[in-house]
Amino acid sequence: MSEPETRTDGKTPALEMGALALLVVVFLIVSLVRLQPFSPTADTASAIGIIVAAGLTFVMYSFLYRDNPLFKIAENLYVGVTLGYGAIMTWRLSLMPEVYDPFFNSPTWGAFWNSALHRTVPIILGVLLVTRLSRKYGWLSRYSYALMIGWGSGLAIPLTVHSYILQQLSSAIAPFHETVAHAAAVPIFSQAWFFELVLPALGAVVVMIGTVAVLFYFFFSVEHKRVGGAISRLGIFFLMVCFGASFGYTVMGRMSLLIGRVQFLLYEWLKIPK
Amino acid sequence: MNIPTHPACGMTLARCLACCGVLLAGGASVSAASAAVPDPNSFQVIDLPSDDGSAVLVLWARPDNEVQGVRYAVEIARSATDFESGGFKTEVVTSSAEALASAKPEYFGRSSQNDRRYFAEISPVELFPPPKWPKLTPERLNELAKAKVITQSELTWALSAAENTLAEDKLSAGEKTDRKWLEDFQGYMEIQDRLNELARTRVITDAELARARSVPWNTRPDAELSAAEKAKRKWFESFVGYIKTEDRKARDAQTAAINRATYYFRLAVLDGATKTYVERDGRPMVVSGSARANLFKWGKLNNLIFSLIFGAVVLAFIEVARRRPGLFIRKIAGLDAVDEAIGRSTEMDCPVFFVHGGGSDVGDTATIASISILSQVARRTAEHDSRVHVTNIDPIVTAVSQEVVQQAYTLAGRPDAYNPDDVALVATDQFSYVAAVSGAMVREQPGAIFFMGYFNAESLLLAETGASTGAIQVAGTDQYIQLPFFITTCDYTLIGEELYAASAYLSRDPRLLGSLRGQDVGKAFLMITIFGVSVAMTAAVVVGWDFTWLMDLFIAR
Amino acid sequence: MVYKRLIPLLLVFVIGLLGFVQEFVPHPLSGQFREEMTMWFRVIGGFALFIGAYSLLHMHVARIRRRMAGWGYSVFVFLGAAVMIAVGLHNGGLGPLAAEPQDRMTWFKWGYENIQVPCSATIFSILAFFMASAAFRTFRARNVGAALLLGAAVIVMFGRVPVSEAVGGWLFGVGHSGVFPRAADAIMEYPNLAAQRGIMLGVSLGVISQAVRILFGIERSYLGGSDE
Amino acid sequence: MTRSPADLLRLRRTRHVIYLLVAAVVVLPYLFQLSMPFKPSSWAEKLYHRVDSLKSGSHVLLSFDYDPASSAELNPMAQALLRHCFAKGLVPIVMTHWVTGVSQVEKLLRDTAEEVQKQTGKPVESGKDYVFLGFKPGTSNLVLNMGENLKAAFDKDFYKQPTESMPALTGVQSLKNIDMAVDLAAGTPGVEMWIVYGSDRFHFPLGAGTTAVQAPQLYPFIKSNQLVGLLGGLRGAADYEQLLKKPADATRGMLAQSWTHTLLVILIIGANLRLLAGLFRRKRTRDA
Repeated sequence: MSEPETRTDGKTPALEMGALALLVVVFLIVSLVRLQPFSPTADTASAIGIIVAAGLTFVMYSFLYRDNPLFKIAENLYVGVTLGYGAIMTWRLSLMPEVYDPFFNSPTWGAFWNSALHRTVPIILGVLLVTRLSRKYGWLSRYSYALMIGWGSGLAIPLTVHSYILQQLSSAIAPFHETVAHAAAVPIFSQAWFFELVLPALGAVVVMIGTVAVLFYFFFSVEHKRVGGAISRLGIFFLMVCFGASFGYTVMGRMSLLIGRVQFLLYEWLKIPK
Repeated sequence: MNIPTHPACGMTLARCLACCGVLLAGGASVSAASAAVPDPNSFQVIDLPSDDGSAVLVLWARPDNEVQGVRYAVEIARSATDFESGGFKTEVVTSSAEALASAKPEYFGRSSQNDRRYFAEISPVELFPPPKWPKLTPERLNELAKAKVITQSELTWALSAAENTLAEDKLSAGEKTDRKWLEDFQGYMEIQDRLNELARTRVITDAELARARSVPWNTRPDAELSAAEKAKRKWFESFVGYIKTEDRKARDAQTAAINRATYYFRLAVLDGATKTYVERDGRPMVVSGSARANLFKWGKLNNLIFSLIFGAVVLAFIEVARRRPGLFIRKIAGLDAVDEAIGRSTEMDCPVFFVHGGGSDVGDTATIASISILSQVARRTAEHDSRVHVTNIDPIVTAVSQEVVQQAYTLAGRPDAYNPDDVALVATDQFSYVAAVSGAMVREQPGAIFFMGYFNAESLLLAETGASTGAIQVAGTDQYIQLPFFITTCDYTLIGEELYAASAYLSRDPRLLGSLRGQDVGKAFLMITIFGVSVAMTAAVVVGWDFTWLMDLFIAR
Repeated sequence: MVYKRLIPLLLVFVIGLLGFVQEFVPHPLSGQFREEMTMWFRVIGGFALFIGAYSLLHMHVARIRRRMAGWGYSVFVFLGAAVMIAVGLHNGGLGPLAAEPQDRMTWFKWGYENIQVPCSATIFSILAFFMASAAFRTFRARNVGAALLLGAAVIVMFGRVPVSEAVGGWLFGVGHSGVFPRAADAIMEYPNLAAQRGIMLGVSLGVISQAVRILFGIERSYLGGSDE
Repeated sequence: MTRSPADLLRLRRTRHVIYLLVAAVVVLPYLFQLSMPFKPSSWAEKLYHRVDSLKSGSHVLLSFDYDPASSAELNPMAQALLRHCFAKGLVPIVMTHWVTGVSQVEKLLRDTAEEVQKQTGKPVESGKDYVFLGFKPGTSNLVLNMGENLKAAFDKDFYKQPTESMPALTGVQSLKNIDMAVDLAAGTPGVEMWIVYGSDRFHFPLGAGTTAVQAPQLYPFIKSNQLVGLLGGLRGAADYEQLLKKPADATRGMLAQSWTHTLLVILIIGANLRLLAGLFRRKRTRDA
């Protein structure tokens, strides 16, 4: 699939230009043959949609081989389209329901005054936000940020303490005495003793040592020498394992994205039977 | 064979004797049960702590000689007299571990007393709900049909639906539509019936009243309606929406009022058939209480204390750093590479790229850190007389970056060299950002690339493309899922907190150095806690002490 | 100075304090207050669109005006945006004030589903290739750290897919077919958890201390570096 | 690490070879269908059983916080979850925090409902058997408001039907009344936001499904029981399909997965062998 459909950029020889043109033609022929967009029975709009989508897919992949005019076009078009889509969605989901309707679509005067009372200030602040664009009046936008960022920071403190510090702290502490309490009854040197006490306890120890070592690695006020150096090296090792692990774990997700595209091209563009 | 049982407590005589030692005389049932009745002085009603005023707690002591599986009846009334008139509700509590106060440490704390008293959580509004709008009765429907509000056929549907009390899933498709119709009509009538009241309370004007009245009930689909009718319907729908929200506000107020009111409580022991009240001077004892909206969530006390102390520590160290500049900060690998990277791209006469993360947002910690790193990078580029390209995805970050870069050039004494178009918003969405930045990187062949801030999936896409251009790459993010990709594709990577430290390291700004020192104190505290408390708790378990209070200090509620 | 700096900073402090406090107050009023603020930010947020659109288009206008290299391509940005906004406002004939019709296709939906979606998905999927090349290029056991990195990566990568069970069974006998998955889980559950907890705790301290700096007007970069 | 143009050229060539290998390995399994047995991960099982244990009529809030870019991974999960809910007669309350996700989530929901309708013959209607609240801006604040009053936060559903008297929402006044929630997320706003602002505050069991990338980040939350279960990436989806006994796209994808992973492992090992060989040769020359 990644075998680029187009092979050229501005400066490369006519040969590659030719290849590019050829591939485009091949692509179009295949599409027309497989999807029959203009046959009376077909749903032309969606058929053409699939062709466009497939074409863009190939063009985007072509970047893997080399930058080229088609990619440049697609890239800029794409940037434009996302901007347009974003604009319309902001209108539909934010500006229309929150700003336009409450004033111009209010069923009763009561409703109108209600929105006037509650929404005037934020709308003014919204307008102030836009002054950011002007060098002269840009400072007015500070009132809007001041509000948003102030609120955000104020809220962030207790919530971070709650879910990232206390929660993590208590679940970092729990495993030890819980395993011990849990396995209090099991006879020593039995299989259960090993699997229910020793192993979990070891795991807990590893986690604790790792957590502490990593925290120490992020200690900035002491030079990492001698003992400190050793601990922070241990911290780095834990970090490395962690990074390796999440890299490995991630591969799966990324591959499935590629699989998603392949499925699209095979099932919807080439219409091969499932 | 049948075992003789005690008439009152329904136990075998033997056990009855054993437990309450009553006389064999069957008539003495009162005294028999009274032995198992909670102590009147313990029967009390308190407001449920740390809540928004929606419930009260009824508490009573567990009798020492409690009968197995006995049940307690909590009777709630709106006034003491309602007990006589029978206008009271009853909540039954079966004696069990869940009913004991010890089951809810967040309400009662951890006291040894707690497994000796029961509690019941009572939410008044659930017992005395606000009145519902009356359902349309067949009589009413007939009237409406006479008044030509609805047609005869509609009447027949409505009646069939009104009489049909089957559950939703037992209905045929036809019956379903009838019921739906009735529900809609009900809604319509509620509004119609309430219009006067709404006008009276000035929620709507008389004009609007008239307008609303003029909208007839009709079930024809939009397609069949004239433009005027369509408009009317559309208006009426949004009108109904408005009225409903108003109603919701009203209902919330009502609920609050119901909860706020004072209620009267009696407690009885249900013992087989007999019901023995907790009595005071011969009559069933009545206590009263009411729910209050509280002002503090006591469960969050540890959170508050940590926030305040840590905040204070940070501020204190910032002050210290102000007084004594030049606090020590350990070397951060990669930051010394910044100059090298910029220098090299100057030699090769290539631009320097500074790429903000796709998740950047001016309120985000990583983004703010990256902005202050940018100011340092821009400063150095200006000094090296080279160009810096800053790519953004967030308009506000763009604006801030522009100011920062301009300032840096001015400080470097080359304000003329600053070109606002070098700091640009290249796209407004994650992957179009990737496309745009990758394209730019390949075309402009930068000598050095900095990826700083809040990155999502774009991290590897950008860094790998950057790597293919042969540029020196320095990255930094606090998004640890993305760190592996920077680690593998960049020459230097700032890991998590190092990103925050970096701005302090480069700028040597005492405020940043100070708060960094504060954070170190915080980390020290965390390390000691994790280690110390784990050991203490484990020891406690082994020795058999009760250290739950220690654990409670760290429970997030 | 007062209007440009002092008042905004005071505003930050006051609103921040309110945000902080309401988190600890169960009283219904604090809930209502939060709802009100949410609505405010929804309203304000909508206006950010204009800044975004302006700064993006501004750059491309400049490119075209200055005839910078590849300026011709910038035209397509305007094309894409213009068409998308046009069909969005047209909204299948219902106009900008109506809700999007659910029952039928509009050209706006068409553009989204056939241009934006495939582009995003494709670019995202390029990661698959990049991970392969990045892994091949940099997973070399040059030192202990690197060895750990690549060891963990290989085990987890392999342990996550069914084939590893087949291989495990073949290597260690049918009874032990779960070896690789279990090894992968172990790595994820212990060292990985430890390191993440470490990073998480460190970062959250950083977040809090920054929030504090912002509230007390010590951190101001978000107001824009220069003052006037 | 300065690189000479020659190095860069060689790197580019190697890259192209690797890209081709990856592409080949992904495409081939689709041309030759094979199958491969595997057993579901414990966390997928936890989530499945949690959902499975709900009584019919319970309300399950499904927040599908992802956009088409990650639909390859998350759509199969969403589909499996919805199928499960409909099969058990649970009432899914579906929403999304991602603007860009709205239309595809709507499509997915409609298609799944129709499909179930076809199979069971019972009608599956919006507002009765499921609710689609659609999108509203506000992320965390929106969740907080839903916790206060869900019907105030969403006074209308996606199809502009008032939620106030919606049969599907009877008994649901706020997040406190829902029986369970599952968040499928591709990033932020996503699971962590739901934990911090949702389940932690309003106390409902929260399950999660994420792209494989996000998953490791959530391990601490599972350990601290802030999550009842987790589906990680396509494998997670495949696990759920297995548990449901309804193999679909995810299961099919696992094959390609297996091969690509194996390829990567081989590549890495190969690279390291080359490294070793290099060291060995250098040592030789030094000895000589």
